Amino acid sequence: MNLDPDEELGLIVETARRFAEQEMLPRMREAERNRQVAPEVRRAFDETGLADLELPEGVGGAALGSVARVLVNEELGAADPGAALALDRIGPALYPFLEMAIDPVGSLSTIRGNGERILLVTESDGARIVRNDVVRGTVPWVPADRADAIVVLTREGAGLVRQGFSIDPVRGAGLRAAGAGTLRFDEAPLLDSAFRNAREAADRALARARLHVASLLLGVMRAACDFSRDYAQERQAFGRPIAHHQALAFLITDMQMALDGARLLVHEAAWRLDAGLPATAAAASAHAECVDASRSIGPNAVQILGGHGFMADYPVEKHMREARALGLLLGGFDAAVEAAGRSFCETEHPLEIGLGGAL
Amino acid sequence: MNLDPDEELGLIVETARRFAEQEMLPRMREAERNRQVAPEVRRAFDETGLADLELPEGVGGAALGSVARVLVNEELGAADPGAALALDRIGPALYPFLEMAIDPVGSLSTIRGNGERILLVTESDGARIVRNDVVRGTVPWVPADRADAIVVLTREGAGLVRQGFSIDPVRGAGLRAAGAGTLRFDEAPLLDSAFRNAREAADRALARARLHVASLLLGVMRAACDFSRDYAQERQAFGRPIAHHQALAFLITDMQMALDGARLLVHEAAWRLDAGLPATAAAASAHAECVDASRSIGPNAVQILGGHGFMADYPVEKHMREARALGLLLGGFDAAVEAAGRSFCETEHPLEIGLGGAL
Amino acid sequence: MDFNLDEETRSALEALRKWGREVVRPVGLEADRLSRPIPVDDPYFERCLLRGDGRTRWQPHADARSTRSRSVLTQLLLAEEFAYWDRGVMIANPGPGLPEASVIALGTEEQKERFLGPFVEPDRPRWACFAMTEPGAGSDAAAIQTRATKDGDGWILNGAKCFIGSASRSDWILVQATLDPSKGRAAQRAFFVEQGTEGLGPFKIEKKMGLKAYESSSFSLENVRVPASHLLGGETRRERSAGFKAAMSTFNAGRPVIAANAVGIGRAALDEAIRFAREQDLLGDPRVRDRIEAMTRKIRMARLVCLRAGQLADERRPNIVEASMSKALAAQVAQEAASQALELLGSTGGRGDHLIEKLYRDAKAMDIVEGTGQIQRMIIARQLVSLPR
Amino acid sequence: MDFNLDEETRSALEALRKWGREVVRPVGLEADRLSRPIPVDDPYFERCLLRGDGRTRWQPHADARSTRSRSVLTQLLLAEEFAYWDRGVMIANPGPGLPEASVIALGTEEQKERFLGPFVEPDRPRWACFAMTEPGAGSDAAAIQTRATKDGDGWILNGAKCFIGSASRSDWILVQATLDPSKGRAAQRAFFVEQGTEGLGPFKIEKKMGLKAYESSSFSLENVRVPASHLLGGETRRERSAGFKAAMSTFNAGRPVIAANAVGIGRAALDEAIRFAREQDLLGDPRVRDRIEAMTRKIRMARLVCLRAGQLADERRPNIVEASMSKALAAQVAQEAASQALELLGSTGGRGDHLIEKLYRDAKAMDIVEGTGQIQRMIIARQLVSLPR
Repeated sequence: MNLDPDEELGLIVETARRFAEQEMLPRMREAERNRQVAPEVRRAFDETGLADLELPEGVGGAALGSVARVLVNEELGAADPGAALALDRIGPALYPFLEMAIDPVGSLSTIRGNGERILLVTESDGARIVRNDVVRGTVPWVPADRADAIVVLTREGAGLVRQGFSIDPVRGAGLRAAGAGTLRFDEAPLLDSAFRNAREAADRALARARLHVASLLLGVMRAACDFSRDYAQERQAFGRPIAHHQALAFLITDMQMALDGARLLVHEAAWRLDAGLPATAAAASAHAECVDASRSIGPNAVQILGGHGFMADYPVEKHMREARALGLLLGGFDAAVEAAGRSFCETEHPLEIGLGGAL
Repeated sequence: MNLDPDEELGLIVETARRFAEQEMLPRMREAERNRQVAPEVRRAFDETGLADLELPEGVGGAALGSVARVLVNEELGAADPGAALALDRIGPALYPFLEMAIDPVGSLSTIRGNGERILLVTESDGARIVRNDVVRGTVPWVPADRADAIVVLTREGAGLVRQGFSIDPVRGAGLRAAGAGTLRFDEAPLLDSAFRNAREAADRALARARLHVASLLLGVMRAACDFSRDYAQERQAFGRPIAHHQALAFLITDMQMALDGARLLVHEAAWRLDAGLPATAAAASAHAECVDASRSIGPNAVQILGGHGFMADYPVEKHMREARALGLLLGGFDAAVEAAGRSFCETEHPLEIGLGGAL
Repeated sequence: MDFNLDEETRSALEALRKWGREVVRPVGLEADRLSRPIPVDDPYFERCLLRGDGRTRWQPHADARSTRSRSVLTQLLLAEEFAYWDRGVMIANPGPGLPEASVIALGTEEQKERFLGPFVEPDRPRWACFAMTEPGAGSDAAAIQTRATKDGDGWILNGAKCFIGSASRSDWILVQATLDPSKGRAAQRAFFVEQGTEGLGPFKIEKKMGLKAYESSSFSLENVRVPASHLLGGETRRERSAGFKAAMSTFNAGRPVIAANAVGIGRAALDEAIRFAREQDLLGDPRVRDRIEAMTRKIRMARLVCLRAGQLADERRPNIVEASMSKALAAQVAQEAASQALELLGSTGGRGDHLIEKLYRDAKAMDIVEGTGQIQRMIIARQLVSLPR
Repeated sequence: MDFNLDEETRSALEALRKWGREVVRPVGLEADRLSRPIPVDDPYFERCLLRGDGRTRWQPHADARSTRSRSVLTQLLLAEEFAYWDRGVMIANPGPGLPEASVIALGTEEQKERFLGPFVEPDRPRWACFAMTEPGAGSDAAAIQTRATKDGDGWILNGAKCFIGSASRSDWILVQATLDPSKGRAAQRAFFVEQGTEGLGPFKIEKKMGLKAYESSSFSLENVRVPASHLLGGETRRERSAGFKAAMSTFNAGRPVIAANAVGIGRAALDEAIRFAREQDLLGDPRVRDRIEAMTRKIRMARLVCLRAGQLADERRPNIVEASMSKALAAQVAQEAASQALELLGSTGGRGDHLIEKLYRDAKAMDIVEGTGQIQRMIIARQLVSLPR
């Protein structure tokens, strides 16, 4: 047993961290204001190859798995989760291609070759598929101003939408670097659909999407924890660093504990996906935990900074907003809990050690 | 507006406090061990007249209302909630008599005259009324070893059961001074029933029963808060009273805050009942809050005492168990939340100030 | 016990509710959408004057103690109702604001006349503000560094202040400064600094996460010279000041007002959550009902704790514990209510144009202003377990 | 990354699971029902010996460092599984118990031979115990008052101990005492006191809320005389002791073991909750499913944090933060799981005969033993923010 990520991933994570710190972090307020990522940052990102992490080798990808993805996303999310969503043009929309019985290389080649921006939406977001080949409904918010195509994922399968939809820009509560819009389907025809007997694959695609979002949340939480902890060690009140007042020290401790625990859940679920083990409940539960933890870590980081935390001069108010916005994706906390709960309740001993050979 | 209890109740509360401190508190472990209250304590209680607080004047009662009840119960509960349940032979079973259109004086006179012990059970406890005049079902736990009669309260009304039931003693998780048993109905015939159009009265009876239990919980919580706070000011660690370590000081603060808040909810709901205002949601919500608060106050009081808290040499382990047991009565937290939630969701502005003239 | 409202309070609430629905809420949403404070010349402020707002409760030629004022309880209910419609707008309102109470209690007759006089029948919207907080001193008010040095008959002030409400639009700013930073609060004095005084400014309008309707500014004081008559209370004010401060802390009404604001914010989130749930037909889901029940219960509880602190203040009974509890509890409850309401909105909450999303950002400030939740707990713990300072 | 178990661990878990289901759980329930520790002469203990339990891992004539032992990770998984069936019984088990590690690391060869020797092939169930806690010194171990004074060639011990596991049935007790109470931990030494030594006792068996299967005792030491050879490590042990203690705190395995126990308790509550919910047909209620999901999620998280602390210990990497986090988190999670499971039982939980009700009482201790949740947070905060001692 080994709970640490494999060493060969260290280099990729290091690349992601360097890019995040050097390119994304210094421009996070600019990207938020402009509602988009600067072209030079986009170029630099493309050079890192991080967008191709999980793409099949056939389309020039590295064909790495979920563990690599969650490690990289934590780094990007720590700098700017909105920019991370914007930079990865395919993003979680990739997973239905990879997991479904639709021709991944053909479609993906086109999409990647054209540099298309595609989005993933699910039923819990408000998309509805009728008669198996037409999409209806409104998704009140997607973290994007525009898209070339939409992948619609349901419990039964998925398909691609190339026309019959529109995105009306809205202000956005957070993640504005990716843009924000309301997505409307108007009898949109579904392409490349795989809807029959694809339930298991759909589950796995959703699980991977959940971890994509959850790991960005890990990044935001880490940034909030780190920034507020550093601040608390600097800032003086009543004759000592505020971090040395026990109640605040304990708060910081509990924040770190929540983050470290959530991360292990994400890692384990990602490992399960990569190992081909049942992972949907683990991924949904890890997703729920990240949302839950971020709901307290975000506001607590602001609290530690006091009045300063409420101001845009410091990043924690952004962390709080971004975390809350990320937490609303893919149906948010409730959808994740519902999925995990149903699955856990189906077995008699959901945590028996050694069940299926693993923890 | 005045949030304080009226002064004329002060004397009654003082009587209850003196009785609780002098007669109940010193014998609480004895009563727990013996699974009953000592006869001399029972005699002393009867002399205080506290059992007759809410009885109509026609049967020799003081005809006081819910506010008086919750103030007295907090005092009794602070000493020994199990004994409080045992001493009051009629207890919450009184409320259906008072609120329903059944002859209260006739039945009550008999019951009180004979010194009968009667119990209240509800549908959420597991009692079922079929064909309007027969009771079936099993109540896994009632805080009593025996009873002369059972009042069955449903959403539609209530009735009295005098035969066709049995109580098998069980160990009891708490409140053992009142005994503990499993109550079984075997096609028990229902007397004095009032089942048609009695919904509002049934709601009010249940609300009063909820406050009866909630106010005992207030007492247990107060005892746990007071004892652990005193202990924390005495006990030294790392060169000062443990209460002077900020994290523990804040924990004590939060416990007190939870208690004081819960008490105000109980008081307001009791005032509503006495004022004839809509009170079922307020009472259910106050009940839920008391259960919720006690779920943390009980274990936290034990925590403050550390190893000592785990031992029967100190009262806090008993507080923790009694609170948990009290919290399971009347369907517990879930039933209270369900009732309050349904009601709150029926109005558009459940907390608008001045609605109906009151807060 | 009596939880009924008297007729006067009820009709004041009715009037405020109408004003809030028709005027305050839209003004607050607009400020949030545009991400800027309500402009000084916005017609809203003129309407405030017409409504009778923006005045001082000080009455010329009356004894300071006889100043008419509503009961604390009523003030709290109105503070809740105003914040229900928009807490940012409430703070933006014109008037002598925060320093008024200190000036009435401690000011010389000349100071009252000069600085509160214009607020008796204001000819235009006027503001005043109190400047305590500094970049390096928030919770720890004893640590302020703004220096007052005697200069002949007057004083020279040097320092920097931040998060000061309406500072750039104030006629005057009551500036807290220290004669000797090493001596803590005992060496602190307050000075009237009039707008336009040389060395005051520039004002930087802060970019806030929420409560955008009112202006929060930071500014510096560079060799700002004020006459001796601008020292609050004059040279002899010391004893009265100590008594005033003791009274302020023993019968505190400031913290319950923030608590009431927080209750109002929480209640707004609750009502919007119920409205959304009903429109989207979500009330059949027990999860949704449980959320609404928990929000209602906690907000109701916070309100009662807050009102109890107010009642004690009205009865001149010590309310230190209750005042701090109300503040700590209500701020927490409001945040949680807004967060749970946002959860209920789902993806709609991400759009950034829903009232609940705004409330989520607004609510956070309530646990920070007038002493963080941590500071409140320190105050409570001093009383409950004699926590040393 | 690899969350798979190796074959050896898996089969050890299998065997323990069978033993737990068939023997441990019934013995634990019986002790709880009768509210007394498992009697010394209970056949259960003989069965433990037959199973190979109750032995020392010390091997005569082997180098102390080569003592065979399972990886910490495997120990943690076994500790979780044992506690799943009954954590009280686990502590009641015979063997050299808590002091074993200290004796192996610090004892002289004569001490190992004399005190651990009988545990190599025990002829009957034997116990030993470590006595640190005192009525006035729990979390603050530097404050112990039991006094050791030199008396000729030997030592005289005076003091009182409490909450000592299996004390009255132990062959010997390793007693922590101080040469000078004003000098803190540096002046503390440990002494072997054999059962029956004059002045040792009487033993008072404590009445506990939970974990009743094992005996917790308080006792006093009144002029207890022990020879010089009973001082752990002899007069020269000081340096090794410091190194041992540093290692214990840098690569801590004790706190993760308690964490693993807590995980086991929480998991037992979870499984019983699911079983009850299925039997009563409650799984259609989203509230019930949400409870089960939250329990599962938090327990799984606590387990992973615990195992990570174990892995670091196995790799001889510092795990101070992780060890304390696992303990703080798992204890909390276990309590919450038991409480939520009890809620789910409803009135059945009041009967006092359901496993979940017992687990609710058992779980509480996990946040107290081996350092309360507060102590763990102090340890973590020292690392995270350099919280001063």
